[in-house]
Amino acid sequence: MQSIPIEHGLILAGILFSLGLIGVLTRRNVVFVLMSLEIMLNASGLAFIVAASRWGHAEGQIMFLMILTLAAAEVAVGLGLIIQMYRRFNTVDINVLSKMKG
Amino acid sequence: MILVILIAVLFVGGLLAWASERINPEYPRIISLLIVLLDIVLMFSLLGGDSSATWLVDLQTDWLPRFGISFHLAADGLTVLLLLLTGFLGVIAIGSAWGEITERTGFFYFNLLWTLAGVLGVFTALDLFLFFFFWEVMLIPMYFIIAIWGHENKNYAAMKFFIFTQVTGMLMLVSILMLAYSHYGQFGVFSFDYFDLLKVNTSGPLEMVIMLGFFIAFTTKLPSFPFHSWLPDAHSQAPTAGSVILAGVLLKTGAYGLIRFAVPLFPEASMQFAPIAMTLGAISILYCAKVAFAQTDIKRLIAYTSVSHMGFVLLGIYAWNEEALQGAVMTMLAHGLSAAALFMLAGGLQHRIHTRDMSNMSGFWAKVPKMSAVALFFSVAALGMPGLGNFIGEFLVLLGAFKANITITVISSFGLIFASVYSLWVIQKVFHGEYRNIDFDDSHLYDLNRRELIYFGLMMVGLIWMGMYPQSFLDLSQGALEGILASSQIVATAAVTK
Amino acid sequence: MLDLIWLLPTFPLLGFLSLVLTGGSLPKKIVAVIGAGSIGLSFLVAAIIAAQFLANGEAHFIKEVWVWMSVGSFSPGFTFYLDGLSLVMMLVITGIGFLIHLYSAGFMLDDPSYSRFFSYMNLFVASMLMLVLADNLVLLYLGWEGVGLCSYLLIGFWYENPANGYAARKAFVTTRVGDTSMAVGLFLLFAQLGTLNIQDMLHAAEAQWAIGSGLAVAASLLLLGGAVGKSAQLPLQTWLPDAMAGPTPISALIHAATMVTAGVYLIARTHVLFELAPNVQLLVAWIGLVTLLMAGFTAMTQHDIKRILAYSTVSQIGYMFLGLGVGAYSASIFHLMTHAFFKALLFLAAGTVILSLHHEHDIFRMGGKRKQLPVAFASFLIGSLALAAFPGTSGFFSKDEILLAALEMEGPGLILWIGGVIGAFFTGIYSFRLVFVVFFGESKAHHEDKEVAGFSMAGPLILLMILSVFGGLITIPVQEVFNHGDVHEEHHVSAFMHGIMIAVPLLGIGVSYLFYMSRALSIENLMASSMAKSLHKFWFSGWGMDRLYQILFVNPFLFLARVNRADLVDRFYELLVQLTRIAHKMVAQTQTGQLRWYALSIAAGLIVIVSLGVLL
Amino acid sequence: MTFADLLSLAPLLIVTATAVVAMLLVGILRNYAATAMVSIAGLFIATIAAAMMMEGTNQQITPLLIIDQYSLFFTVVVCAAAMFIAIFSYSYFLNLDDDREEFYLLLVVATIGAIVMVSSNHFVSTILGLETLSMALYGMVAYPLHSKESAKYPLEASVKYLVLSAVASGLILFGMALIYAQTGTMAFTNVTNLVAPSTEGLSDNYTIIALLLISAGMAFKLSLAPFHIWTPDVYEGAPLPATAFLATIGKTGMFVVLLRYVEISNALEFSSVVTVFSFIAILSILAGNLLALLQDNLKRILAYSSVAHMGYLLIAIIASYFAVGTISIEAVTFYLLAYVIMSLGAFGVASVASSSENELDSINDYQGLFWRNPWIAAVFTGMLLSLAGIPLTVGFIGKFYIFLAGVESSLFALLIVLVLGSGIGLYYYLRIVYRMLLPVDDAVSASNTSTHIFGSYVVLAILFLLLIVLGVYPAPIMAIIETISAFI
Repeated sequence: MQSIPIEHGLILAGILFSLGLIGVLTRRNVVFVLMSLEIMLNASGLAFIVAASRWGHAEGQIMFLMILTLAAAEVAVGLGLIIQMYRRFNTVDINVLSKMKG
Repeated sequence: MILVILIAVLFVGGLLAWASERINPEYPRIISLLIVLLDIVLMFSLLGGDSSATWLVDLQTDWLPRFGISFHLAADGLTVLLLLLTGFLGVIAIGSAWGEITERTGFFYFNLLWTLAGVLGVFTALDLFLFFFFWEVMLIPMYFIIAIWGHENKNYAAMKFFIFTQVTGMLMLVSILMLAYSHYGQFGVFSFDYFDLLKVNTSGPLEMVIMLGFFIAFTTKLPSFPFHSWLPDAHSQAPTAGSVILAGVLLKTGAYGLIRFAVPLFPEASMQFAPIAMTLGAISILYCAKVAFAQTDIKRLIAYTSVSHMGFVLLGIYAWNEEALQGAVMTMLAHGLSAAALFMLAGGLQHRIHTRDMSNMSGFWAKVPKMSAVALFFSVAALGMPGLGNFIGEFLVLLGAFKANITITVISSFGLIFASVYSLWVIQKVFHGEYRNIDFDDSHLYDLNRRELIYFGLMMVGLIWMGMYPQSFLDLSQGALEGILASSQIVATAAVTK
Repeated sequence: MLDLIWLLPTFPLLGFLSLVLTGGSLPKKIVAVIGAGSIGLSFLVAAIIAAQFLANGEAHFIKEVWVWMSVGSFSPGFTFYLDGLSLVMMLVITGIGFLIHLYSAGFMLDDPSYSRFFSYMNLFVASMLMLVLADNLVLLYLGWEGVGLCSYLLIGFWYENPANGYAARKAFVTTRVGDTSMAVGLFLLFAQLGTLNIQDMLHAAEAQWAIGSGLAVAASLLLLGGAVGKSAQLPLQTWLPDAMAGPTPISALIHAATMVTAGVYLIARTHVLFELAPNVQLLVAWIGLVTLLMAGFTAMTQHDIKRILAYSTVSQIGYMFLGLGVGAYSASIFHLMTHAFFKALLFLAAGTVILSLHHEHDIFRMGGKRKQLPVAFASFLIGSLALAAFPGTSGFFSKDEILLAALEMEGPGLILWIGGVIGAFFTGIYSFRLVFVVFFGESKAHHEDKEVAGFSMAGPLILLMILSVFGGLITIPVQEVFNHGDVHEEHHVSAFMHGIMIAVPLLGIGVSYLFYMSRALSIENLMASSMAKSLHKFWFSGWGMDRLYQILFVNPFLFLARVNRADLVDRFYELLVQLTRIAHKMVAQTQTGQLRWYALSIAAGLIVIVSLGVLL
Repeated sequence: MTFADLLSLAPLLIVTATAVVAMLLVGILRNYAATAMVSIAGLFIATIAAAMMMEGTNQQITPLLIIDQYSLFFTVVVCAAAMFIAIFSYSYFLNLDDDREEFYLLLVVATIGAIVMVSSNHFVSTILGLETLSMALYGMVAYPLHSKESAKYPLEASVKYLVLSAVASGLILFGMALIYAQTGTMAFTNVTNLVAPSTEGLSDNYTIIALLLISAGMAFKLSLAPFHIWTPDVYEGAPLPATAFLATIGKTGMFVVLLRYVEISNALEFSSVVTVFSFIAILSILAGNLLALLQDNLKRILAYSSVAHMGYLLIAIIASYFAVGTISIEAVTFYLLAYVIMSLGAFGVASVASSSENELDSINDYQGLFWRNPWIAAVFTGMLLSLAGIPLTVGFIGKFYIFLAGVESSLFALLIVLVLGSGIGLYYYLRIVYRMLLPVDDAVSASNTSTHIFGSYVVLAILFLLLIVLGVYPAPIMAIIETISAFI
């Protein structure tokens, strides 16, 4: 069987990453912003796996697992903050958080 | 060792003065006066050394071995002159602050003494890093003096003073490092020591660039056109003592730097640059004399005249022959006294009638004859009357500069005319004419008291001494200057032939 | 005894110091004693020294008191140089000076700041002596500036009136212009000849410079600049008439007898230089001629008694310059001395008149005063005769010599002579115009005046009268100073020429008689034509020189000063500050506080740096 | 993993143990003082331990951690700083109407992350450390969330920080992945000349992009322009101790990683990377100083100034490529140390003056401080002048180092910018100083209701002492830094 050229994998990861980034930029709902972050992190995880497959290592996949936990932690903290935010402002629109400027 | 003591005494004394305020707000001024007097006494011990040797004292110990930076203090005749001037004006400054500074005296005298300490450091440091160190150290207390005890617009003035000197100082730091690094390139070791760096032979555009770093820093402090614009504000806002130190001593550090470092370290570049430098000097002389004439704020006026006089110093230094250099040194000393005295008079007036605006003043001779006579004396000194110190300086400068560059010298000598114009204008405006006090309350317009008379008397004696028998000063600086000249012998000849 | 020459300036200096340090606390009597006494003492010393010097007949005598400064090859000293020339000068200064001090003791009696006056006077005499006794140009320059300062102080003596202050500043600054050119001359001489000791310098110049060489011309021109400044010659003469704002004794001492002749002294002292530059020397002559004529015209139109005398001074110094120009140095010095006599006399007399008439200056408001002011009248009569070079008076001899010398000079000599003679004619007119208008005719003055002339005032006047008459018989010992190119010995001039020279002044006197005494001719007719009016106006304003300088120099300077009061350079730095503030405002806009905007900025930044990285 | 390895891991282990103990303690009895004591003591012991180990410890423990003198030096710095911050925060949170103990937990955990970072030479450990640090910091930033008075900003700050730094972590991770794809190892290695014939395709541009992604992420954490925008808001919103932690320890850890990675990977071989770094440096210096110029909020001023300072540091990093000696690395090291000292001092003064209820973060609050409380004011002035790089202070020596590094590598364009930036910088530092010199304004001085704790003063004194001593006689520390810099 012929293997997929590494570029394709990386490019896919890149596209995913950009999608995530765009999501962060465009979404006003904090929950979606968090999800977009997830996508970005996983995209880089994917990139690790692709790279690992190139070298036939396990390290890349271990790294992916680590990224998963990491992302989970991020989201945990994030959600906690979102709850506080909802309590205070009764909305999850990110634009309410713009008191500090200048 | 004596040099370290000289500086340490002031640092410690400053702390003492500050601490003593808690006991009694009268103490700081007494303490600091004693401290400075003690310092002067110590200075005289320097004169004891054999004058044959160029360097009277020379002390060197490691400081930051990583970069070959050493704690290197030394003094030659030139240094001693400037040290004595500093000490003398220190006393004068304390005297002028005696009645004027009433609150936070402790901190004031602390700053005053630390400024003096920094200045002494600048005059004695022979390691460029150490020199730069002191160069900056003397600014901070000065900043405080202006910013705390200054007048209506002190924040602006203090800020301007600090930023000007600081930024140009950083340029100098870059130059110092470039020089040190080229020493590293040539000898394989770092050194910031004056004598080591003299050996470095940079040349070409690089040398010019490095030299400019020094030049800008020093001419900003001097100050010279076009870097002078911090001075009028600083002077007009500073308390009298501040102005005295500023005009009398701090400006001289710039000139000292040029004589000691800028030219000897970069002979060729300096010689290529000399015409421009002399032109700047000439411009300062004429331009600032003209601006001075236009001022109505008496302190601003005097400040601009200072710039004008410093122009002569710049001219003399870059003429770079013995007459001109001696003239520059004499001008430094004489201007130190005359400008300080004029600022004290202006400060005295402001203290008495709470205004510096000359358009309100007129005919004070009738009211305060002593003060007027003193003012007359010092403005006459400022316009270069023979028999007083300033004349010796300016005459020698022009005499030497004429050898170096005829055109510029002739143009500069018009400064003598302008000087007479503005000096006599002050006398006319403030002291002559009909006395009237429409715009101010003259209830406190009393004549000079005994203390003031003593200080002015001292300064008068100094100026007359310099004017009638300058030899006693010239002899001191001669050895040093000849040494410096010799160190750039090629250059000196080049200058003469130019 | 000669070694005591340093006492000469010392006495007045001590007088000055003692008066200043006591600060007007002394009673007037003592002040007068100190003030006049110090000068008297130095006159005594001067006389003794003079006698001894002439007795042991050396060419010159040098006394170094101390080395002033010594830098490299430049080492002027406080060194006094005595020879015939400085001898004459020092005697004139101390002698006349003493008389005038004496006079002032009475004249200033009711002035509040009596001691300030005398302190300045003493300082003046001290510096003047420095000037004439200096053996090097730097010391001379010290005296030179010193007298300038004193003249400033004394012109502005009554400081309450701003006009006086203005006149004083004008005098100082104008002369300072000349002084500066002189200073530059000093620099040039030192740079070229390596010394400023007058004698060495002159010898060096003779040795190194060819006649008419550029350097010689430059040097002598620069010195000439100093001379015209001090001696109020073209083009720097405008300050002297205004200088009359000072007390009258000042005008007598400084602005007639001594200081204003310093320029003559300087040129005579350095005449060798001028001989090395013949054109410059000729220029001196021409300056003298033009000045004396212009001043003569102006003097005829003035009606302030002191201004008339002032212009006549200018014109007389013009004669001296003429003499210097044609090489008659001793004649010029001779005229300098006689002029000192009679002009001091005239001024002091004028002082008496003014004082007696309660500070009345306008001669047309006086008249018929010969009864009331006999002493003044006598003085004026004699003084004017001498001034107009009436045969037999001192002025006659001196002026005669100058004119003869001019005549003998080949080339432009004749023209110079004619001009000088015309000048003499005017001299006759204006001097006697003054006498006739003030002392004859009916008294226009409002009050019956008593002449205030105590002994201290009358004494000097009488002495000066004698000197003015017989001063011509003195022979001054300046031969060996000017031993070359001097024309003191016998003149071979036709009696006809002599006749003219004698006749012309008398003619002038006659004319003024017809106009102002007998009224045979009347000014009114003369002034009828508008042409004459404008001409009169023009002359009256001193040929409009003041206006000219106002427009050429003063106004531009004031304008520049005014427009740039705020210092352009400072504005520039202000601009920088403003730019920084604007930049801050702009950058601060980026801090919107919007999270999504922040994220966007990150993305943008990322794109920027990645493209930077990849494309480069 | 031998016992020796464990021994050389001692500081890390001690801090971890501290965290555990503190956690248990909170579980057993809620006592603010006790928790504080425990964590401070733990951090203190860790500091001592690390300091004592510095002699001759140098070993790679697992592929992840390198414990050499360099990392130990910064372990000391980090632990000490953490300890000082802990002391400051005691008085700061004293009156917080909420559970106060957990803050120390977070603080200690964050410190663990920082220690891992300074001693990591492997992607995994870098990420581990970084995320540990960040996670804890989210909490610290948001800590006074429930307290009524100052409840608005912490939340906003925390959310902003979380979202944006997650993006940055994503960038770093993606970059690392690309590097991994190139090199086949996750340890820091040389990334130049990797275009082997066997691996078709992946050109240098991949590497460059990868490096730039990593740099961008790190630049964000270091708040270098143009990734600095979050900084002022987070600084302002967070409680002062958290801000101090973020500004000092957070930055230090990240910068050490950056230094190590740049040095090991020779990233600067790529001229384009040098260009980008120079671009970032210039932008940071100018933007930071300009933004701070007319700012009235103390925390924001410090935030912007930190942007500028990171720019200065970056100059030294760039220089390290051109220089022959280790001077540029020493410059980075010394400047980091100096920066920690002076910002700790500045924030310390602020937090001593403030409390969780009312933070004195407008410079107007400091009017007349010089006459109200001269000692604090003197310390503050010292810190500010040091930040401005005036002699007699450690900040000047730091600047000196940077200048020297720059001159050595003749990066004159950057130096000119540095001079300009410092010139602008003087203005806002002096503005604060001038405020303190003004006569006392009673209305302001009344509002200062903070509870002063002796400990805080001691810390301030220590910091001030360090500031002066290292500024006047830095020779010993210079020697140490010279030796440890050889390990990079």
